[in-house]
Amino acid sequence: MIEYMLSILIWLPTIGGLAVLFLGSGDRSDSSSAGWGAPLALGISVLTLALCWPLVAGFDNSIADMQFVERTPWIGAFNVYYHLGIDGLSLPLIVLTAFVTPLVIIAGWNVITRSPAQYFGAFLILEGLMIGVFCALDGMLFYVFWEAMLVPMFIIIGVWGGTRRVYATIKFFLYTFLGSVFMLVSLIYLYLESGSYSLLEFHSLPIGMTAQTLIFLSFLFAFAVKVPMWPVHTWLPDAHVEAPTGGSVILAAIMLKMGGYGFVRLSLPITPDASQSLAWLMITLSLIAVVYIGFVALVQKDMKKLIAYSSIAHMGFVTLGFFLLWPILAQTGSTDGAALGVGGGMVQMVSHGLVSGAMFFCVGVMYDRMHTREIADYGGVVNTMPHFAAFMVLFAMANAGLPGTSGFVGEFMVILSAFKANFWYAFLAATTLILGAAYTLWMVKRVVFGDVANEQVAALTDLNGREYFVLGVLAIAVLLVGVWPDPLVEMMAASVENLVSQVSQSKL
Amino acid sequence: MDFVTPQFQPAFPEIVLLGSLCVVLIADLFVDGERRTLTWLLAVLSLLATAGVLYMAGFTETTFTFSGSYVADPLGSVLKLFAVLSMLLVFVYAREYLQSQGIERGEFYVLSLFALLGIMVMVSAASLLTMYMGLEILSLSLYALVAFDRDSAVSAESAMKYFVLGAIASGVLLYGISLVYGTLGSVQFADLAEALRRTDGNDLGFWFGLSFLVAGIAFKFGAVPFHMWIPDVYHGARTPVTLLIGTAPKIASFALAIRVLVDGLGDLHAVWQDMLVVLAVGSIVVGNLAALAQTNLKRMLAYSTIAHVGFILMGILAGTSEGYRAALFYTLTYVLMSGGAFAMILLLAQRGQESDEIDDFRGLNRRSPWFAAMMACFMFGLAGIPPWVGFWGKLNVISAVLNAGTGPLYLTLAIIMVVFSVIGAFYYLRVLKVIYFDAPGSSEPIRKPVDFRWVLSANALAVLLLGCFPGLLLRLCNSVIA
Amino acid sequence: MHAYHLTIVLAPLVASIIAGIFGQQIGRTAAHWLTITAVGVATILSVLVFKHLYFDGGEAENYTLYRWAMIDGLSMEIGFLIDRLSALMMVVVTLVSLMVHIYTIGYMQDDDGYQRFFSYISLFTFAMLMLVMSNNFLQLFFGWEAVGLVSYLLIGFWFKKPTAIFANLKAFLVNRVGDFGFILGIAGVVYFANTLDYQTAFGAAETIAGESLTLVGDTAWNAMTVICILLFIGAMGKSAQVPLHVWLPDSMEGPTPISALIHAATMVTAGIFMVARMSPLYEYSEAALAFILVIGAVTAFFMGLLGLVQNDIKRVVAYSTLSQLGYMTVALGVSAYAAGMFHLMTHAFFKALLFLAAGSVIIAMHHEQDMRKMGGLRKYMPITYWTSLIGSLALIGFPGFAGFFSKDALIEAVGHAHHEHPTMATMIAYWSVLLGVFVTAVYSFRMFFLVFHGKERMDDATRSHLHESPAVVWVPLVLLAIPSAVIGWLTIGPVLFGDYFGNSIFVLPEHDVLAALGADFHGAAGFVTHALKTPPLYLAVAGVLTAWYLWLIRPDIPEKIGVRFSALHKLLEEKYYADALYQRVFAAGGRSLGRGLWAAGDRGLIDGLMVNGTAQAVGLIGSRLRRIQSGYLYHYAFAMVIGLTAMLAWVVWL
Amino acid sequence: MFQGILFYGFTAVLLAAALGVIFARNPVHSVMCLVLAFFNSAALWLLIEAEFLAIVLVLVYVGAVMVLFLFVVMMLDINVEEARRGLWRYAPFGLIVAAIMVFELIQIIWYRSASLQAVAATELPESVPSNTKALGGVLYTEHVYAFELAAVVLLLAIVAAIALTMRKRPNLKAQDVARQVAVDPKDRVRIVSMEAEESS
Amino acid sequence: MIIGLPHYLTLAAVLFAISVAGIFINRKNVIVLLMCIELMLLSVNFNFVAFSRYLDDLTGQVFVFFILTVAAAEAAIGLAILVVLFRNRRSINVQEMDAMKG
Repeated sequence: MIEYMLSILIWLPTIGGLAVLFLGSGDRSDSSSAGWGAPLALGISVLTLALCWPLVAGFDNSIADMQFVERTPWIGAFNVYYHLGIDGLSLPLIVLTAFVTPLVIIAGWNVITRSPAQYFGAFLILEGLMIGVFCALDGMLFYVFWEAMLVPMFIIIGVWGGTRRVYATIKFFLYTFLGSVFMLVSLIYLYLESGSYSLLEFHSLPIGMTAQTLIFLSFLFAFAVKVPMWPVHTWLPDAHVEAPTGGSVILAAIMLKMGGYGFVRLSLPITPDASQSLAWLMITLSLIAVVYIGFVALVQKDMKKLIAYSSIAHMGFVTLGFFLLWPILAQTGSTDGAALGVGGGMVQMVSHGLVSGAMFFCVGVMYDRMHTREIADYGGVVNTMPHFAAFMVLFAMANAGLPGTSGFVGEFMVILSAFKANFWYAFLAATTLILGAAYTLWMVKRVVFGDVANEQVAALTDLNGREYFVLGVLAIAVLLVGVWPDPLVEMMAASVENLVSQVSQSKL
Repeated sequence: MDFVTPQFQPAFPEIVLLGSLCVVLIADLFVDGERRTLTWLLAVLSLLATAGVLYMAGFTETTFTFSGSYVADPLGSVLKLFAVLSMLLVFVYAREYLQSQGIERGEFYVLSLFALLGIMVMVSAASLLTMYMGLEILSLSLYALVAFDRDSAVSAESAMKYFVLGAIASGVLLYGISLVYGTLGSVQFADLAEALRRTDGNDLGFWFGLSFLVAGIAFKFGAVPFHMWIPDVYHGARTPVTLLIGTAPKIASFALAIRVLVDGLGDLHAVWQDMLVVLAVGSIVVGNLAALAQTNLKRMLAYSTIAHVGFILMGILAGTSEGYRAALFYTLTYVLMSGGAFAMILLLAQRGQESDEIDDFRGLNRRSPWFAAMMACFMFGLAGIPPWVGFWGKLNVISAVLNAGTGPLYLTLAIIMVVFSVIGAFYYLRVLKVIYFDAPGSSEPIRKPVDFRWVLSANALAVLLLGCFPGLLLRLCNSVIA
Repeated sequence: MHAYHLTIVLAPLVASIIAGIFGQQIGRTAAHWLTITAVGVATILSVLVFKHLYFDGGEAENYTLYRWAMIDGLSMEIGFLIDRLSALMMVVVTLVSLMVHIYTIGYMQDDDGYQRFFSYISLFTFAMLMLVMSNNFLQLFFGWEAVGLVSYLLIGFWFKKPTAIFANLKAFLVNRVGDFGFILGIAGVVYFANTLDYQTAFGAAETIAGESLTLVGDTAWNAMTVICILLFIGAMGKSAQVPLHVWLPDSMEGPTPISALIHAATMVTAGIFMVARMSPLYEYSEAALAFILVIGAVTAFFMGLLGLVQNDIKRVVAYSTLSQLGYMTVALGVSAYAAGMFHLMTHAFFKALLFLAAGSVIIAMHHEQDMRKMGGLRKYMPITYWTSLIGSLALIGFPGFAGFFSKDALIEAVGHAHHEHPTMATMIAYWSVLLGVFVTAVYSFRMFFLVFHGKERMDDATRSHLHESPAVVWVPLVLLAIPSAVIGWLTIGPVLFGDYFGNSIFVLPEHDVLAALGADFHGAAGFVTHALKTPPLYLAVAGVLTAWYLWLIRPDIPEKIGVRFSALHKLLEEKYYADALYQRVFAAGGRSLGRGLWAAGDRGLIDGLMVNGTAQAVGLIGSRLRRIQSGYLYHYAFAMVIGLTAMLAWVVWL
Repeated sequence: MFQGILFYGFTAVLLAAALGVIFARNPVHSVMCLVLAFFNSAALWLLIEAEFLAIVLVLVYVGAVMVLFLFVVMMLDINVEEARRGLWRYAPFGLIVAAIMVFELIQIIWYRSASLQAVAATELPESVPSNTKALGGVLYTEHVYAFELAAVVLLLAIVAAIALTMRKRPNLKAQDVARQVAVDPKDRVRIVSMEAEESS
Repeated sequence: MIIGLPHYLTLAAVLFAISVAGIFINRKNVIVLLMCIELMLLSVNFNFVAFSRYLDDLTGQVFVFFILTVAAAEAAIGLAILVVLFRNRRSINVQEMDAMKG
């Protein structure tokens, strides 16, 4: 049983999602209830989360090797294997995925009135596919999960989204699709070179500099779009704004992490030398994301857009952390501190998953009541929704990277690491302390605080039990990671350090 | 002059088909009334019989007969089997539509069977002469089928266009054959290959003949700039006919290309590769871009066909057995997907009216989530999104092209392919957008015969399942092309 | 002892959480009893810890509580360093906090957010204790930011007031600017020492001082200077030093107990404490110390001047706080950390007293804060009057009161440093602190006279309700007045010239001005008599007299001066235009930069040109291509023939 | 020499007739030109000793196919003047492309193809006694498969032509007894229940 | 004046070109298009006949035989389509055949 744990985690939600699609769609005319779909979906997602426990319990933190490995031939003609396995880089993200999905389902419980079964089914399928991405050790398997993921998300944004949902979802789909097809070309090239699609073999495959550069750039395009990095980020605000709450949450919490995960799983180990020669580019783009996007976020009038932009800025830390190795190497002659950056990036991913997810939930709570996302339509929400306001402020603070919340941990580690690379990297990165606080809290000020702005705000009702539960669980998670990130960091430390030592060796 | 009675056994499938075709033809004379159930049944039975014979004959090793003008080989058997199967799909999908439109006549099935016969002849052709005869059988029946609805002006118009252009293409092809015959002294592929091997292949005479041949093949495929007939014919023909043209003849085109270019003129690979590069790139570019601007689904699928043909040609131009396999795989899966897509148009057709505008699919998800999902399977399949089977086709081709040689050419081709896949994804997504995101235009439930619905569902699920487990089909393709 | 430490920290936290989350359920009374009990326990235990360390000669303790994270060989831990420095701070923090808790019962009794308020101040106590008890930079930063958070929450406590929620955002952001430097400083420490632990980092101080860092061009900067200045930028934010001082006056939008607790007594002194704590680092950077000195001096003098023109009673106290923080900073700048800490301690008491007294006045005036509408309150509010007088005297450094000892010692130290190593910085500092004494005296007693003496300028309705505040308000005043009066007497010896701080503060021998002063120190009484020979006392007295003359005898003169020197007056009223500058340049500038980037970069260039532009271009090509498909048979045939001809041509001529 | 004169003569007429096909104003003239072209071709084929094909060309093509053309042209009764107007506008362009193509073909026929030149340079083999007999010999043996396929093509042509052109006249007034018997009253009479109209 | 293979081939080439030119010069009458196609096939036949003679190989002539057969069938179907077209539209003008485009 335990040896097939990863398969179970992937296929339980996927097949469960299909089942929800078919079983749950029974009564579409009754729009007030979610029919069978929601309870079934919730059950499956909770079960998935529960099944993460043996994974975490059985995971050996001290080694960097792949664990829970499954490997059976899938497509003999291409030497493609159904090859799964996790290490410290993937496990936290898997747990995060399993953790967020039930919350999304709960959050959509009575809110989604149109084809709820399809909605919940799509999320379950999405969950399975996302876990698949994090588990896949075969390049082709990885790619299949990677692409297939777009489909449910496309539907989710397009069907249950806002007014400009069609533009947003098609933009989202094509943007990410365009990014990833280049990765496909590289994967094929690597396959032709190595004779298999095994990522682990790719890791040890010697590749020339030109090829590495091209591969790196193609990976970069795929992952940069997903992360998203400046300047290929513009799909994200649109997608977020138009997506339903659950969609935004999953998008922000998990899907963006795919990009970051791609960097550590593919880009860095496969093309270390190209990563080295292009680290300046990555760092530049990351810092632009932090500073430029910070300013852009400041002036957004739409809450979701603002949070979306803040996501981009936060993800800038992730990519920054991943590529600090080489400047550190150049600066100090050793790799000390690089693992701090990579680890910081990883932690930042998990944290951002929680925090941005929570922020989107918060916006969703308000949107469900007011049906607007414009900051200007709000004001003084605290007067009518004090409990909600408390959560909102907490998550806003986490978003601003307050110590004691999860938002701080990754940023702190990355800034420490960045200083080792170059003072100015750290300097620019640390501006997020100011900018992040500015855009988040300014929004909070305009939305939450102040006197009651209008009658709609006056008519707001505070959180219901369902929302309370979702936000409460997230709040606990945010605080827990902030106060005691050690289990999380320890889970990934060995893998991160191994990655750094592996990457610092040239492949030429 | 010694004459040995040729072996008829390898050609048994064709003989069975021709025989049963005649039975259908005659039986139809005695069927009265509006409905042609008996004809349909007999036609389906003849397909099943042919398939049975094909299957029983097995995928043996290569046999020549009829003085070397007929070849039976594993590749041929697979192609024929798929052609028969796709024709079976056509019959299942077409019947209800033809009935409801009041144009169900026995000739439809007879002519379709003729077309199938032509395809099978082409697949088994071992000489340019038989290839030509097969091609004409196929083309002539298709011309007639396009004009099949005698009361439709657009059908007649598109048939006329198809006919004139097709005849020109045959003329061009024949001119090429004559040059090849004149310079190499034979029309049999084996002899051509032999003769080419004796020369260094570096002669303008061959190359000229080759150019004409490639033009003819390109027309048959519908590759740019020989593609102009495709949109109008697909659009103008009644949907079952479009369905037919869009599926099985692609197998014939593939056979034509493989037999002529590879079996016959394989040594001129370097020359035809360059030609195919232009054709393939042009097809991918023009097909995808022009499809973007379409509002009619049939027309859009027509342009998308052009783009897909580009991919098939890419596989062939790689010039390696890997490439041919990829092209084969692509062709077979494409037939499966486009057949389903056209069947979706049939699904929505109501009595007396076509539903071939993209807008007719509005809100399908709310009318029938199941069939919306099926359409999604076809669209994602055609767009090449994993895990649908179209992805593996594209992957296969790209892989073959990258592996065909080093140099920037192949990389450039690969990049063109992937970039235009993305552009292509847009118009498939637009269909899905209409299906999933728009409000339905009519709330009429979808009523179709149970066989139609089951076969269509099976077709769509095949697109998905073959995508999840492509190994079987890949292995098949690998086994028939050494 | 470890259990004590943990209880000290956690008791307020638990109380805060319960009061915050279950406030509605447990009710108002339970909420304040809970939090007061918790803080009271923390206070008692802090005193016990203090006693253990000082009177019982206990050893300083430095231990790890738990590992926060560990990666790349860098162990990040949460732990306590309890030595005499932190013990002193713990006592001050818990004591003031306890007073404020009690006082709040009265001050906030009509407020809806009663439980919330108690939750906040308990949370603050927790955060501040985490800060002072930390044994590492991580936890220090946690506390540092956490007090900022609570400050944010408390300034915006009355969230309906637009000014309040403006002020809290401003406070948080300005603090964040400081934290920006602070975290870079921490990163610098980690870079050079590869640790977050104080002791290890201090141990590496000499090594760090030998390193250099290239920031701009080829100029190598001393690593220690960079680190220290960066850390001090954090202190500038938290302790409201110029130019990051702008948030503190605005923070007076919060309820008065908060002003006392956070914005006078504790949080703002965190920067001072931090520098004292980091003395082993600062000692190795002359440049950083000089920087601190100048910043402190500028703050001390110029912020004091602003107190002269304010009419809001709390703002006067706030500017006085700024100025006093400047004094402390100056002390740090001359390596007289103990003097800074000493002033911090005395200031905590008398400034909390002043704030609470001001609050008492405000309660009495029904939340009227404008001094021009007060006057003659002495007879209505005797307790407040006398305690205010004690506070004011302490503030101006009247001999014998707490402030006298600390301030005088501080000035002495600066003077000594200037005497020993005269530099531009020390000169500026010396004159600033000297003149500052005069200014302090003037604004303090201006306020005192305006509020308690002179004509009763309030309206009749208010006057009719004037009475002394309730016991929960005046008891803390009295309790704070006692230390304000006497704490200097009691503690100057050990704290300043004894070895109270022991090795928790490190001073290089050549910097040790206090040791030099200590040589002349002969008990508190002697210090008082010594003061008679020094200018500060006379300056203070002169200041009081000036205030008396100008605002009690001839109230018309200040107005005339204001008219006469309108430019200067305007400058002071506008707070040197710092607020306006920041508003225009940073806030508005940031927003327009953001708008510009968004409009031009994101929407224009990336989305408009690159993304949608490409999409449109593709679409355009598509529709153009469509037109080629003309529908005419001859065009189709033509295309085929052209294609064929081209292929032939290619074969023939290539 | 004599052969040369014949060749050029027939060729000249053939080409002129071919041009006539495409430029004639009246479709009937075009058909006639085409017939002429076929006759000349047959003559040229005789020159090159393909007697059987020459005969077939005349018999099958001229005799059957061209008559069919003529028949259709007559039957459709096309407005001649209307149909041929504007012809010359596009002629130059078409001729230029044609000229380029001819130029390319001549390049290889005469100069650029070694293999073609090799074929052309071979001695003309002895003529076979009977071209027809020789053809017959291979047609039913070596090419029997193609021959059968040709039969299929013809069958197909019959089926297709009939399917396309033969039609039952829909307005034919013939009686269909079966349909009359099968009539259901439901299909003919609709009972409409109407609300009684209230008088106002 | 020896008449050789190139002469026949040239004749065929010119015929081919004339037929091609005819196809897009003629914009009015579909029936002429069909005749151009016949011309094109004739040119191909010339090629085959000539090659057959010079290669001394009967296959070429057999090929011509089949081409003639197919051409006849083709003409039949072409004319049938033409008739259908004419019935539906009362015109066989090529320029009016543009119901579908784009």
